[in-house]
Amino acid sequence: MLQFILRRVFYMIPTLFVISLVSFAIIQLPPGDYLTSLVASMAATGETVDRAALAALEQRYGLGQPVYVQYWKWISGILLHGDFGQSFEWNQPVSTLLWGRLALTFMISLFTLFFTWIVAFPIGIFSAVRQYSWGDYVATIIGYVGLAIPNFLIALILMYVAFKFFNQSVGGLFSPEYQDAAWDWAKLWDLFKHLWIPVVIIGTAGTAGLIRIMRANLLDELHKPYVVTARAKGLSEERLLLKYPVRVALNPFVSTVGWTLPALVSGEAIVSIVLSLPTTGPLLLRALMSQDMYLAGSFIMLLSTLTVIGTLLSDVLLAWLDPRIRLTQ
Amino acid sequence: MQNQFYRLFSLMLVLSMVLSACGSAATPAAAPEAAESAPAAAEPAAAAPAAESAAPAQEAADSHESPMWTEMVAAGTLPPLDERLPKNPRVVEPLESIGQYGGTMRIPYGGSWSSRLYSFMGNENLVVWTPQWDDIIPNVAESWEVNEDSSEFVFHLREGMRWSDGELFTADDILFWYNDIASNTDINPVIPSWLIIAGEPVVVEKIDDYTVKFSFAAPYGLFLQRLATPDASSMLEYPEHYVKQFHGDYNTENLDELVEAASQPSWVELLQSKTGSRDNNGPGWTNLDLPVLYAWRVTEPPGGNSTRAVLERNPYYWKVDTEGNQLPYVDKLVWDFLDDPNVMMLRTLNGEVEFMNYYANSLQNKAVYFDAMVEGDFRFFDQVRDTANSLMLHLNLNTKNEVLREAFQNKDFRIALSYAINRQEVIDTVFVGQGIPYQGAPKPTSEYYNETLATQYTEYDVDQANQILDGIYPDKNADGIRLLPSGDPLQFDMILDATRFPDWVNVLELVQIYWKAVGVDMNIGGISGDLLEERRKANDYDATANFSDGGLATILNVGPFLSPLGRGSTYAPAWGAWYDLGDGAVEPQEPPDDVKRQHELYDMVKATADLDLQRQYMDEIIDIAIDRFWAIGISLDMGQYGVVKNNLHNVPLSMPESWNYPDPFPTNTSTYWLSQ
Amino acid sequence: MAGETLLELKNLKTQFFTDDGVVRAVDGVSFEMKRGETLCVVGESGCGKSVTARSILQIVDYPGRVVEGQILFHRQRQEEGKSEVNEIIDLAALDPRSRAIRDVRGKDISMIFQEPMTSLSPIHTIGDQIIEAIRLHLPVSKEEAEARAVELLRRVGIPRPGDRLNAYTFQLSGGMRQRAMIAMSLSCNPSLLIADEPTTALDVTTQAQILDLMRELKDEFGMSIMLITHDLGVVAEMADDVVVMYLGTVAEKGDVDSIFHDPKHPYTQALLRSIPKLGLRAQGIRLDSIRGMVPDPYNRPGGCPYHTRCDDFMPGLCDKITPPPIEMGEERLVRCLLYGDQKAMADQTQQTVKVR
Amino acid sequence: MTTEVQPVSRENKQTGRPIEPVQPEHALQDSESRVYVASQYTLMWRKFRKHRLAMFGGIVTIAIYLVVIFAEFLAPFPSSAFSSQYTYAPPQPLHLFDETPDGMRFAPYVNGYKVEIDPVALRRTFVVDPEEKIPVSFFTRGTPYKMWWLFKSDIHLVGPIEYDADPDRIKIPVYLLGADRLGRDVLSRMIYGTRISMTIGLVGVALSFLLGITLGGISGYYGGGLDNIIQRAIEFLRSIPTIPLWMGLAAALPSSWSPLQVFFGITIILSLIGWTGLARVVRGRFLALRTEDFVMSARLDGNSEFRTIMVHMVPSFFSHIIASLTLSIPGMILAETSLSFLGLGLRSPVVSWGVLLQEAQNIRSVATAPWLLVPGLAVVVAVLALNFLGDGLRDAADPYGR
Repeated sequence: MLQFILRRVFYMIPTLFVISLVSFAIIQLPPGDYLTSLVASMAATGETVDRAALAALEQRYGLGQPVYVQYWKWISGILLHGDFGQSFEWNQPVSTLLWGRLALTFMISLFTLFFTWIVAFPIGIFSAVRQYSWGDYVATIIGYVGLAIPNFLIALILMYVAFKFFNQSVGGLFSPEYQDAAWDWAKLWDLFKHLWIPVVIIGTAGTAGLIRIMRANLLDELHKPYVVTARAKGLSEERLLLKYPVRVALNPFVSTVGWTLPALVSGEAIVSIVLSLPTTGPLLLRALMSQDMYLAGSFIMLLSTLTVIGTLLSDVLLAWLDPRIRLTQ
Repeated sequence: MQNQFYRLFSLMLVLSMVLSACGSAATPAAAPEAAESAPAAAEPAAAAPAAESAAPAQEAADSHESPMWTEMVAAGTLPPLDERLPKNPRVVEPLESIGQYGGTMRIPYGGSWSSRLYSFMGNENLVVWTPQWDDIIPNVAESWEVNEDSSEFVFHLREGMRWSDGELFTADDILFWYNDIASNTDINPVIPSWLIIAGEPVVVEKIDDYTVKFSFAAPYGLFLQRLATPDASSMLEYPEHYVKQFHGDYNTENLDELVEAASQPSWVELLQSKTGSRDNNGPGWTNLDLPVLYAWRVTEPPGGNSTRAVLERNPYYWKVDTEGNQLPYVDKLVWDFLDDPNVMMLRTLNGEVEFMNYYANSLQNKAVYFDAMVEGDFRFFDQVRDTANSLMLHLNLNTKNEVLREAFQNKDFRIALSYAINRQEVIDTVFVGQGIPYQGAPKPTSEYYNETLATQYTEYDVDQANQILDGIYPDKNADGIRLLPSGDPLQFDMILDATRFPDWVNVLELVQIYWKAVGVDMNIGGISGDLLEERRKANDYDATANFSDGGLATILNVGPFLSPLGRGSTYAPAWGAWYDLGDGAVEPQEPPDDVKRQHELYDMVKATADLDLQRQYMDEIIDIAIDRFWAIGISLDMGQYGVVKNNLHNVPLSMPESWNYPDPFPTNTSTYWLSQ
Repeated sequence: MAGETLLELKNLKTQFFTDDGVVRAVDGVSFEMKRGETLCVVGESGCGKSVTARSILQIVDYPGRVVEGQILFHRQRQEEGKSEVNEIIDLAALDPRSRAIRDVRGKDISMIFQEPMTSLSPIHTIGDQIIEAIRLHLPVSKEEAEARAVELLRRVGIPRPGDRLNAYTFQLSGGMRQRAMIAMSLSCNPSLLIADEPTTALDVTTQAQILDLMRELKDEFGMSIMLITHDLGVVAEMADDVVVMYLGTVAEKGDVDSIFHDPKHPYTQALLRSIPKLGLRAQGIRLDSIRGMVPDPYNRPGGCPYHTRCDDFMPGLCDKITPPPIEMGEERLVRCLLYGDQKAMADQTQQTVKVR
Repeated sequence: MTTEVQPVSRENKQTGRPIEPVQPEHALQDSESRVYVASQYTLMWRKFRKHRLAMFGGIVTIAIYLVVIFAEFLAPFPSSAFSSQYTYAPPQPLHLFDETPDGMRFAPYVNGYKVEIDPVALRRTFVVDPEEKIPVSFFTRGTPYKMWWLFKSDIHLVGPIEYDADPDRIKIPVYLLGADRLGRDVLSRMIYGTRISMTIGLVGVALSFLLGITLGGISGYYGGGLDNIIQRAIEFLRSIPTIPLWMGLAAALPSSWSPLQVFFGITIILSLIGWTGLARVVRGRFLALRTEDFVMSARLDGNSEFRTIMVHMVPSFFSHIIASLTLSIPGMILAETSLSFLGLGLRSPVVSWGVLLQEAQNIRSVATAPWLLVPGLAVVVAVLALNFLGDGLRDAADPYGR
């Protein structure tokens, strides 16, 4: 087991190296650099851009250097000092920005993950057990509708509904009156009132995939001889279902958790933009738009690394859950 | 306007001398009615409040400040009001009423944080615009003198005026900014161009603690105007006593430690991370320790991790209302960062926003606000934009494509394209019937309004367009597209920043139809702003749709429609670059003589302080522009709107909107107040 | 005790309701089992022998279900403080999900299956699964159950049973797995063990061991065994009585000797012909196989289901009349029109001669 | 996504049972084999038919692609035809019967509008004018078009009887689904948008298919080092967050490209990211098949590797691939709308669902012109239909399924 983990960690090193290269390459792909973007956005507000100011900015950001020098500066900073560089736009160390936003992103992602499971599990089990019944169809449609509606649209509509019919303050995570308040139940309730919209939106987009996996896995297991054995033992259907096929079907399911996280983060980005949530998504998008390269690059790097680690974790989890993998490795 | 300004200005000189003799505060207070009326009226209007404010300032100090401070003063943690105010505070006459202290203004922002905050409250320059944008009035400087040929400017600062940390603001702060920041090549490689005339940078001298002199190598007639624009704001953003500790020339004791502690590469970066705002995209706003001169100071900085910024009143703010009450009225500003205009809109509709003037105020949205006015308890105000047109179509006369260049440089070709546009239909379709057919020209309310320039070739006349084009490119291909002499169809891309201005695409989609009808094939190239900027710098485009600032402040912004100079003149970027390198990107080309003449004339406008001469030169520039017919306009821009809550007072019903007039600051945002 | 009736199947019909039609997998099967005997159910694939076995426990997979008939199970129950109580339960009448049938499953009647690999959960330990079976039906503590599981494993011949409790199926060999299966099935002293092709997936040596084990255990636990198989060799070795099934019906039944030595039904005869025997080749005799194929279950032939393949097919009769069960002496029964009258009897004798 | 990774289901496969119809008793039985007359595809069809949602999805999908093919005929107006008078006009209900002197007759019409401009609220107000009836007809003449860029025609499924030949303007208002902010017909634009959005899905999937099958095949067939490299590449590609990847690639498209080229560029981007899923499926199948006897015998027969793969291996899981492809089309459609939302995708004047949604993606539309969101409904229907179809195909294609 330990050897298995070590080997996987070893595999991560080249992957991460390539990821760092590609992260940096991606942010270099669009024409121009942060300065171009800054000038463009200044020009869009009618601002005159002085040559002096430009010269000062160019010197300040060191954008004139060749790409490989910039890359080296960045990657060596990360490796040697844990320094992800400075965000041009926010004038803050990238790491400050990253960690600050990650907490909330994780919170939303976790909630979403739970929500997805809560929805996808029963529907997946139900539609496998009652394959081709009307219940299966209804549950499947419900599970898939979330996937089918573009996230930004559903976010917008829900937001309008919250405003129009519930008179709820939209956007952000707190109503203005709770923004400054100390943590108490009312504030927590207020947070949940805001949180359910993104969680439901991002969550429903993911349920379809999980339902499909759960259903297919379970269908595979449901008619396996060991289920008949268990039934012949005298186990009740419910207990039997949960203890045997569902439990076995969970294993491939667990291996998808690692892949789910980046998908959540991506889905979260669009929804968070629409809902103005202080998560990583909008920050990343903004950094990409404004070509705030160290911020954007570090962000991509970090998210990719998390994905790689997530995959590793889910593999480890899978090994832990499934004796066949654990004991034959 | 210029005449008015000149007369008013001389009057102010006299006035300020009189008033400073009294030892009391007064400025020509800028009530909107007052400025509309004859200049003579300014004197009583200004004098009256000044006299009033002088008397109660001493005894009733308690009642003239926010209750927030009264307590602290009583507790001894804050000096009394008269010690905090300068001897001669700036007196601002509120638009409607004397306000009550207190309340929080919630203002949404999206995009660049500092730029919105800045235009709300940060433009505290030596001089400022009047609310109507028709004059320049004292601000940080209580008065000034200009020499005969407008090459020397002496500013008198307010004695006893303080930074927000209680330190005195003096001439040394300005000198520190000029000598140690603006002229320090480590920090700023080049001195800003608005400080350079005839190739020579300004010389700044300290006459005494409260007097500074700016001397130029040649006359600089537009200096005061420049001084009122955001360009000049950085001058007052470097409190010497605070910034010195980060400056290599001053701090020889513990600078290395500070640099080390902040893990910055050198003191330059350290200093830059603590100061600066718009001029160098600096983070001064986020530095809670940086003393400021603004009405509010940051107490909760914006940043990646916060979706809002909170500002609270500055105890040392140096302005009072006509009753001597220290401004601002509003305790707190809360700026919520809302990345999506829809959220901003919903919050506004819900009445959760006190003031909203951009980002979510498109014409299309107005109907929705209109329907929610009662429920949301808000009202509208008009924004009169500084634009000369709703959208300018710039055919690049300097394009690298030779065949197209020949076509575009042919004025008749441009005239034909202008005739081919059904402007009224565009107005009806895209602008809900608001506006009139218009070319790129000063607005009717501008003193430089010129009917010929504004309306020439605006008729919708397909026959005439075809007639002209038949004379130039008679042959057409099977699709009805005219053929160039090379045999290629007459085809070009019009690029624009489709991400920021999706509405422009609508106009172009119609124009595309009109032009196709006369055999000209225009493709719409909707690209990102960054790419547009890259291609603009490389002069790598055939045509573009662009802004046209200068419809009101024409004299500050002739590039977009009068003469190729500056970055707005994308119809002839290479000729523009010949005059002024701008950002130095586009390769300059020698322009024709009449363009050179325009450049010469504009230099003369800038140099002279003689308003009649300025007018005369400008008229000649306009005459050449009429003859040249640089670019094709669509319609007169009827402006935008803003939204304010009904309980927010002293917000004018109408205000200009421009980069040069950083709205709404000149309308005296410190006098806005909230009734409970 | 022996000789008493344990289980009676009366006209059992189990059908699968698919979209393509109804498959009559078990179509009127009747037979009975005695306490302590070993009954072998033989037949080709698809003849309904497995479904019959599963019908007894009501564990037929969806969309199949028992539609008709009775499964009378004579249960002896040792109730507390009282003497043995005999009761007769009609298993066919019980709801497949009911508590009542679940009490029978694994306790009174238990079952083992063909593939020991897949018939045990791959991700639960052997011990877990056996203990679960024990605790499901017996009021014992976890420790007691564990002790019993170890005892059972030892009894079925698994070395180091204590350790094996924590083993997973994939860590055991095929024979060991089947032993574990058997241990599990014995956990509650069932009166009937249904073994559905228990040795098919095993190699010959292991097969023999498992069969030996079953025989031993049968006597030791005093239970009956219903052995489902297509292997006539196994039948010969194990059976007391034999039921031959064809396409959901009982073609013939009788004690093992009479079936082997005096098969009546042409199908039984054909089956017996297809057994490879040592030395057959040397005698220049080719191994027979049954002509044709099992008909499409959706289109069962009318009349005698076997007539499409039968060498003794009587046109106009066999394809018209469904043969009734014909008593051929004590405990002996055949469903074939050949035995409806004298003529048929005569022909049958000829047939037998031909085989020999 | 990963249903193919089921180590447990291998036992079933190793029994090498032929495909059989539903007959559960076999699931546990013997290894004797029987041959059924029904071909694989007949069996698949039988199974597929049982999945009613999939049948429904299939029908809807076919209908959608018919719209793609006959867009010009189905759309009452050209997609770019605008009207200066009818901006944001609400939908006009189609009345099929009209009161005539002879009683109720089949005479379809829509009511006209009285239009006024509200200069303060900056909008037009539309009041239905019950007097004004605009006669509408089916299979009527309208704006001329060139079907499939080949045949000239001017017959439209539905449209006003009177029409104006000007292809750029809508003179007679028949807005069955309302008008957008330039007075363009939402119905027509949605129909033309179907063409672009659904084609993007197909083209993108075709590319993913090529990449996925080649790389997945190589990975699964050869295994070893190559497999390891490709698997690392897939893992790597999947670990890069989608949005930055989109943004970087979309921004890197040459600026001089025409909208059509951008369209293909974006499709390529989508498929560059989308192939990994398919590659994993293909690899899994190859791994499973590699050891099968029939592949071994094909190789022993002296078939070239290419032939072995193409003739013997690919057909055996072709239906499975079709199902996977069907399932990946909706992803492409959704990705296209997301790209448009981010301002990176197709742009007006190209008409796609994403472009239409982007234009409708504001409170203004939701509050006062909800009919602009109808293209969103089209996306939902298409995505659901394709998902169900794909699910059904996959259920049917799995020879070991029930």
